[in-house]
Amino acid sequence: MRRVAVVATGQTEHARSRDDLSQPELVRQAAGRALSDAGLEPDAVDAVVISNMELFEGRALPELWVGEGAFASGKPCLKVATGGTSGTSACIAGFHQVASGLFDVVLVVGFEKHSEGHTQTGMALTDPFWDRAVASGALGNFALSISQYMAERGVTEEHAARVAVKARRNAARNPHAHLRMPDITVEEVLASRILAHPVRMLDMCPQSDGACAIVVAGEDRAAGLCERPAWVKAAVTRHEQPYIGDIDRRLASMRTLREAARRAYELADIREPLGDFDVAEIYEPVSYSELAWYEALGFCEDGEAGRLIEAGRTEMEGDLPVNPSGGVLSTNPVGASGVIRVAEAALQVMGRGGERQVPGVETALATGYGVYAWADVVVLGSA
Amino acid sequence: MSEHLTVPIEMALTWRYASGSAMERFAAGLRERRIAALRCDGCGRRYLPPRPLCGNCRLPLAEWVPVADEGALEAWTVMHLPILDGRTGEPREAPYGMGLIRLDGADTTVNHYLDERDPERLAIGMRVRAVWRGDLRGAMDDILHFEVLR
Amino acid sequence: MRPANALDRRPVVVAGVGETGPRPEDPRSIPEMVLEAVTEALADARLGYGDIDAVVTASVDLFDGLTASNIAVTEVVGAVMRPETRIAGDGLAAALHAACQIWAGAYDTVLVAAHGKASMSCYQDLTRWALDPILVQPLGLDFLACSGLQASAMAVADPGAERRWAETAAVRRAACATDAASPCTAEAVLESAVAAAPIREGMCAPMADGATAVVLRTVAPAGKGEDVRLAGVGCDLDRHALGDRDLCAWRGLERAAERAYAGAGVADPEDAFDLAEPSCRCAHEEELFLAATGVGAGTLVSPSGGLFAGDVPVAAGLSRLVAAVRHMRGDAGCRRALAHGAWGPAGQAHVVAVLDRGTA
Amino acid sequence: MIREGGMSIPFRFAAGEAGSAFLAALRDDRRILGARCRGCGRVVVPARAFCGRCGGADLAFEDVGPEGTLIAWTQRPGHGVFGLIRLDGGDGALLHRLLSPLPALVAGVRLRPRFAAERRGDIRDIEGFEVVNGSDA
Repeated sequence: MRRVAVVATGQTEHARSRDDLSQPELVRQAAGRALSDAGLEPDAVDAVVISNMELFEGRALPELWVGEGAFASGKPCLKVATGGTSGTSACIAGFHQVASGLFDVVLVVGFEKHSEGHTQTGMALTDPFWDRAVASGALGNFALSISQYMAERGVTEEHAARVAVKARRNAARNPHAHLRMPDITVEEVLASRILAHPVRMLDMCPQSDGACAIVVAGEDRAAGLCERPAWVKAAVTRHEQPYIGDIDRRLASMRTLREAARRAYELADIREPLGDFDVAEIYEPVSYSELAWYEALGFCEDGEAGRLIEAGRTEMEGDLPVNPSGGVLSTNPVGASGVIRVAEAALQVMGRGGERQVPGVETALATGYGVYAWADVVVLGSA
Repeated sequence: MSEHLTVPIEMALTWRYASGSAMERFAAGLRERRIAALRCDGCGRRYLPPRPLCGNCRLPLAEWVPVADEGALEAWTVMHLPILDGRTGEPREAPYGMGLIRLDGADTTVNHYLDERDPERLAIGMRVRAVWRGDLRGAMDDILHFEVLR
Repeated sequence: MRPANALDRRPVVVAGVGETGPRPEDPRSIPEMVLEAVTEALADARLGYGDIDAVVTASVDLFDGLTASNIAVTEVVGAVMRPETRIAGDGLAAALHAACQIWAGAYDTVLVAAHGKASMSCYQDLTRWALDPILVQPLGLDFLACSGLQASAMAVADPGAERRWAETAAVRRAACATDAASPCTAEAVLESAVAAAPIREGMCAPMADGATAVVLRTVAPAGKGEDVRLAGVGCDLDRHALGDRDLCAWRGLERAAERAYAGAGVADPEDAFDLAEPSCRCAHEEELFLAATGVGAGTLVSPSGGLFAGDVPVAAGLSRLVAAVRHMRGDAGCRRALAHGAWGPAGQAHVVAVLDRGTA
Repeated sequence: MIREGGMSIPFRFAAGEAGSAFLAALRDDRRILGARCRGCGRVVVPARAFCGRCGGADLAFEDVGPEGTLIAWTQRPGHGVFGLIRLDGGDGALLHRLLSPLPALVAGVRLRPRFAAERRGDIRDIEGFEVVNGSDA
């Protein structure tokens, strides 16, 4: 397989509402910043991959309208949409397209403008003969799985609150992040409004408007476009059965993420994840999920996630800083969120993370999470 | 540009969904307060909702097995943020209890409403039973909610 | 530097094809339809689910009325605990991506599946939500109105155009063997109701339900006999606004075809193809297709009626690939074919696949 | 078994930098804004923030039309009559409704916009285009 690398990134300032920009203009801002970052003219892009969950904007085939914003006119352009994993899966599609030799430079752009529609309704078109009869939403489904996870693994509300605090404090150092709360405390999270027992307002991700782009290049181009490219060491996807009730103890088991990680670690020669990774950007729509992912990703043994966060080992100064960007808990334009994970992991490898840079990153992890338990795992490295 | 204009457009779309033959048979059972699952020949897993294929074994499903209208609570929550009902578009009045219920005779769980909404009175492993509506229509909301058996 | 679209890539063989066949209204659920197509494609390839390394599906949420509508097919395409990439666009574009995965060396065997159910809703009403919501959607246009504008631009200073299109439609309708299409003379086409002037209803392919599946596979070293290979692929997205395009040509298809030809080593398209299977939804589009691809008079075009046998949203392009493969298998003289998919208003997006007969 | 289900959502689409300027000019001054791309020299109509042709983002708004020439039209029963109009001073064409009776609609005919009396910053602030009296294709 031809080696491929992420050579540039660009993103918008994410916010509750970006009424100042139309969808194509929002996409253009992220795409334009990524091209400037690589010093590329639009003509140098061979193909474009777009990620977006179109029902949130009431669209069909959104690439038709926003494609021009992604410099896709007159170029091959495909759209990927797999719920929360849309962005990471679009990046993986870009990796494969470059690795194939068909294209040398591919631009991947993810975007969402939740403010233009109604996110709950956009997610409500579930199986009309089954789960459409119950109003649980992503929030309710998480809360259900969390009750099982807490009972089985001894995780507490305070453990989750620590994750929420870490995310928003980290986000304060990220100029693109939506929720930036440098002074947030565990007490504040635990006192925030209850949404679905035990999940509180500050445990949940926001709904954001935003876009994020990466430039993917083949081995013969990467070095010329970036001083320190973020090489793709592994990119693995695993999908799961369709109904929440199909998945046994979802957060606790998370067999898709476990299997995707196992395969990715094999490809990238990761033996001791907590030590081998220098940074991780993982897709955590709710504070509790980050704890579950620690276990599924092998950062700790099952049942040890609470102690991992308690000991501060995933804080910026810890052994493995998780989500220096602030993560999905601080910024969630769904179609962009997976691209943001890969872009942020790439920035860390490039050493261009600004105030949120972790020193000396050689190997970085990015994950995507979507629908009930779909998983993407991407490993990036400096060599 | 100081002024940011927005263009309002109302979406009102409908679709005609086909249930598939397994779901059709399942729905006919609901009209008689009967619940049935499809059992996989390969792994023995008894599936709700019924479907054409076991995704794990990738084998067609054909063997129907009876399922009780009561079972064990495997997971629960109390919703405080009202979620829109996908059928009516209206928010359901909060707070309300929800659970994942493993019905006796099935291996997958059903997500549904609970009559209990006090977190202090809910626990994994509790026994629950379906409360059916009077006028059965052959849909999952023929079950109004599950009552906690104490 | 490695040339893009190099000829030295490992082969991608179309190992199996399956299709429900377009129907005006398929009473089955989406997973049931897709299961039939996938089962047929796997049997055709003499493979089982266990032989599949990855899946690429094609579906569009708004067309299916489902959030992340590939959830409905995850199990029947065998994607549980497997890599699935979901392309929200034409199924032939999904096949293009699957070929990329194989050329990349990521997987050896990839299943591609696409589905659409036009009977679920008023398809043209759904297409309004694909048009610019600031400048176009509020005016009340749909894809068919956009096609009408394209046909109108072509008919300027071409008084014979409408009759020619009616004759094309009559020929395609006569060739169909499905129950979605109805035969009709050119005169009857010209007298049929206005769909989007100057397009008459008789000039439009009927919308239909269906599912299509294809197994792509790199050649096994010990393989024997002749097979059909994906020799070159290309796609393109044109400008969105009709006013920004030259409506009298499918420039996007020209570029998509050029890319596919470069991959397949097609020097002169006029003599290169024994068969072309275009995705033409209206009769006038055949003229745009022929001009853009450069396919010559010696090429057999849509021998089974093309999309006039039933235009299945999303699956249409992949169904053209299946039609081409089946024809090549049944006609030893057919050495090279072109399959085409198109989506968006007035052919905004195109995908082309060049199929060659190969020997392992 | 077939069951009906639907979705009703009010969407509100941001017109963005260029779209807001374009719609505000329709509403406030009955002007039609194009944008001249300093990269390729074309005047895109309606105004946009970036040039879809050359990719450039250096565009300057300028007035086009309001009159123009019909280049294509269609009648879509149940939906209306639509045309592509090349506005004077602009490249490309504007898509809009046509108000004149069908026999008058031939390529090349001159058209002018009819503005709505009440305008709210919407493409429908132009009710449509009508044939300029005495115009002949």
